[in-house]
Amino acid sequence: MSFVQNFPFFSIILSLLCTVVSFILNGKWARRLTLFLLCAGTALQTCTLLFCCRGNIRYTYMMGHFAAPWGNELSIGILEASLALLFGVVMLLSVLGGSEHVATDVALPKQHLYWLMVDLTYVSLLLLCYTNDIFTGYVFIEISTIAACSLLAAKEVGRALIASVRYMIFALIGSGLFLIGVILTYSITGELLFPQLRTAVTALWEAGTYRFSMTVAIGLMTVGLSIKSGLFPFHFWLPDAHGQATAATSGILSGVIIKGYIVLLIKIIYQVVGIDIFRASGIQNILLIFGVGGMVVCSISAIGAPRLKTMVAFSSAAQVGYIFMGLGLGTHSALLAVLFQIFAHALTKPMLFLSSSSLMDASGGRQDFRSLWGAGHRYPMAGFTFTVGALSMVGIPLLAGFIPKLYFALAAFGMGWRTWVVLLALTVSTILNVMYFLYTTILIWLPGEERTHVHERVRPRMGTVCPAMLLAGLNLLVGIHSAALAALFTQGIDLFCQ
Amino acid sequence: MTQIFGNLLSNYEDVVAVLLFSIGFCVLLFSRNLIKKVVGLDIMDTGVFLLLASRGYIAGRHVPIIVDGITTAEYYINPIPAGLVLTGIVVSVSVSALMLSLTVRIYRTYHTLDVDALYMMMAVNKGGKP
Amino acid sequence: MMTAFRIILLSSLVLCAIGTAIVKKPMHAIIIYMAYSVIMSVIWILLESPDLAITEAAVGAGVTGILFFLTLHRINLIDKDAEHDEEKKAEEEADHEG
Amino acid sequence: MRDKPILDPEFSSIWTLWKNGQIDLTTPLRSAGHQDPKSVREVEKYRPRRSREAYSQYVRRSTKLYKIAATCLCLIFITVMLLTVANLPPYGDPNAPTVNEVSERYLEEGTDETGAVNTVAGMILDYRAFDTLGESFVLFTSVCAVAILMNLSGKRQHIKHTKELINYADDMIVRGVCRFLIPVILIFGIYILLNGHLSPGGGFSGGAVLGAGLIIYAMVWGEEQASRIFPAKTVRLVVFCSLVFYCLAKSYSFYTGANHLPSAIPMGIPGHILSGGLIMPLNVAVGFVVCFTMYSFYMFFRRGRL
Repeated sequence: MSFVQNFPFFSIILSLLCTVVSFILNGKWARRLTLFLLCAGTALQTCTLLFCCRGNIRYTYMMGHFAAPWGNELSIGILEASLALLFGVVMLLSVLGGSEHVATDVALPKQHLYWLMVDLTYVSLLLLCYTNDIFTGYVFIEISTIAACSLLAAKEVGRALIASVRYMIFALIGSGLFLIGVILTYSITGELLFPQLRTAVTALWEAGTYRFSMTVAIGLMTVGLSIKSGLFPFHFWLPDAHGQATAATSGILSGVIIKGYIVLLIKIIYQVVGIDIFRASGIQNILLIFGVGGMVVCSISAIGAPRLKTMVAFSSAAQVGYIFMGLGLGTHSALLAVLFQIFAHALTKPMLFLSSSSLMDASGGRQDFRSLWGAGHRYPMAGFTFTVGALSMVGIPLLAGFIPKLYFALAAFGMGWRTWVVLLALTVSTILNVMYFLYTTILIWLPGEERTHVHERVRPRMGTVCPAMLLAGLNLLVGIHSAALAALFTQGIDLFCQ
Repeated sequence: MTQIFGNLLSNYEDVVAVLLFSIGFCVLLFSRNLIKKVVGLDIMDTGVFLLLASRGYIAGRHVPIIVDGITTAEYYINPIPAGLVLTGIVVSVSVSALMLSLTVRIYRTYHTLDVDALYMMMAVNKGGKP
Repeated sequence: MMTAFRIILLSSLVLCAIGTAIVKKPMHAIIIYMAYSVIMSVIWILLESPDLAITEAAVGAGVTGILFFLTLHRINLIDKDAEHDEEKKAEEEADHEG
Repeated sequence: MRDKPILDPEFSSIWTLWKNGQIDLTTPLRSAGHQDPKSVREVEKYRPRRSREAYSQYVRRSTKLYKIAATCLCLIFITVMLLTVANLPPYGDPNAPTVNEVSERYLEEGTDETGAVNTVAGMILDYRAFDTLGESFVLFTSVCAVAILMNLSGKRQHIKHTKELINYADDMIVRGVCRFLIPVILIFGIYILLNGHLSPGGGFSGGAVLGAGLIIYAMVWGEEQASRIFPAKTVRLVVFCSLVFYCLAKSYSFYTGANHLPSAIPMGIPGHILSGGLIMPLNVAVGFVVCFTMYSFYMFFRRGRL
């Protein structure tokens, strides 16, 4: 066994230890520790990814002295490592960019707890990527829920508290449903680890026993995770939660946390249930319809949103719709598009939230559209990054947001009625995106300083601008070098879906 | 139909678990008071745990503590559900503590526990200032 | 005999759950919930899981109940504070705005 | 601007209600910038607060809609779940799918492999130890979250403590009973904590019992007295040390396990108090974490700091 294979485990234990150490540090040192942890995690994930790519392998890592059906396990492959790498990078950049806002929004004696929660979020995301055990998945879902809620509530203004209560209620319904799905699965198969579950589920499905319970169990797990990731009919909590938080939290919540649940759902669909049984159970079409509904309805809500961050948060709900549409198609090329969508959205949304906060700073701390008039002239760097993000979300070629749309369209061909639904939804959603994102972009670049009450230009704060710029650069990189990434993903998917 | 009812009767413990889960779910959805919502949440969780534990129970077998050197698996019940429920109980108490502290904070700011009133205040105050 | 006992316990469990759902006052709901937890811990014993029984009795009936009562206590304190304190209102306004 | 009346039929249609979430009221501000500066200033002066009455009517309507939807959801849910329960293996069946090679091995070889007589303890602290590590971190997370929310040493310190009218320590009955009860509770807690690998109990139950004992102490003799015995620093240090020990001990066993190295920890003779390898120290660490977590919950709820 190569030493590199230990790296995912090291990153998990390292983040757990950092969490505990942050508990007795002050805010400043806890922040440094978080940054160190995220950098180290990124480095370790990069090594793992390179190792997996070079050997073209996917391996399981025993957590303890007991092999698969008896002990816990991690499963590590190209997809898992690249997603974990992405989450680490995005968290690092949003934390860097949001530090200054954290310093003002979170009370000083509680800042170390804020950074501790960031560490815990990171470890739960790593686990959601790497877990090979469904109950471990549940435990870390709960950690990430509690951590996300306290990241949100750390702002301690009334609205953020109400938003976090709402978030908590929906998230707990979601985890309750997920847990009951896990229990049903366990009680008819007797297994908790993914590979054994897969064998048992396939055997049961072919034998035809307990088929109804199996369908309900799969459905409950899917619904639970969709509620937590803000799929359309259950998205009520999302705009408030993502819109009210401080900039770093918004970036983390919207960029990575909802993706963590989606990654777990992908693992469950492809590794526990198997895509054939998932298709046969009929849940797939429901996901497709809700995904498409989310793309359209949430975009319409975004048009009606009165404030900038709420609009960006509604756009997140719409983008989650894309991901679920891809899961609803259920082919390998659709999974490829879903991965691109996860990448594109994770790289774009924190950038949008960071630059929105900067634009708010340039408009006297207000975020209604009237105050934002011409904000780009007062804070050109933030205006630039916002524009890049908006263009990427709309789907302009050369930027990351264009690639998943292309792949979704390609994946939809030859699927009967689904082709038309997907193509129509893509068109409508793009038009709606153009309506709200380009409207805002034009608004912030319009001349006419006399229209607002703030006139002076803002001195750009490097701490916020540089990470946003880096995210824009990564965005461009993904947009231009999508072929290399596609090759990586295809290799990963082949290993993942064996 | 008769078969379904027969199964329900023989699985009475699971039926109770599902009923408890549903009652908790209803309290969570319909109750406007935040504290009662948390009570509903706890009931929902215990319903899930009861379902899990009753799945591990085997009639006529004993506590999975190896006594008198009897190591035949036929003598004991399944230990896995008990372990999972133990984890679940701890998760549930942490979550309710968090919800209750949120409740106190909200009451300190808004002087109400009524969820609808809270959402209304939030929405009325919308627009304008960030 | 054991089955009858079991069924009585389970039905009282359901009754307690319905009770928490229909009572108006949170205080009453909490008291019923604590009774519910005690019944639950007896059921764990019947299900041959004494570990769970101990945990449930200490956590469900003990600590969670105390936390609920403390929450109510805090809320009463806040009400009393609000009656006495005028300056708090100003802060609350600031809270609303911010 | 927001001159669109709230009761505009088109605006308050069900479609809009639904699309905006149950009571999210979002006003289209499409025409935001298209006003001349003068009128903007005027509007700024007379910012129209949304009328509360109209709004509460809107809320009432959406609440009704929400109730109907939620009732349907609950009914469907109950039906589906009952049907599912009818489709599960029979209750108490010795041939259920859950009774498979996994639980068999836990029962038959658990004592030899983990050294614990209590199979549940062996399972949660050795076979599936990672879940339990996560579980301790759930508790830790939530105590930190409660600290974020309830800690009053932060920026707003405005809650004034109304003087407590009842002093329980002056009450003879309460004092007498607690003098007797608290040591018994603590000793029982320590017993099930240390004996977790031999008899029912273990870190979580023992820690919860110990925590309950500490809470009773703090309740009767007052928080001041309790925090004199367990100052915030001590609590923090104990939780820190236990979690670090837990992480390091488990990562040692995970690392050796995954790399197929032999573990240097002796198993001892099953049934003896010093047996079970790491299980007893881990139980103690978990017990400390749980105990002080419960105690900190109490303290944070009671007086806003440790």
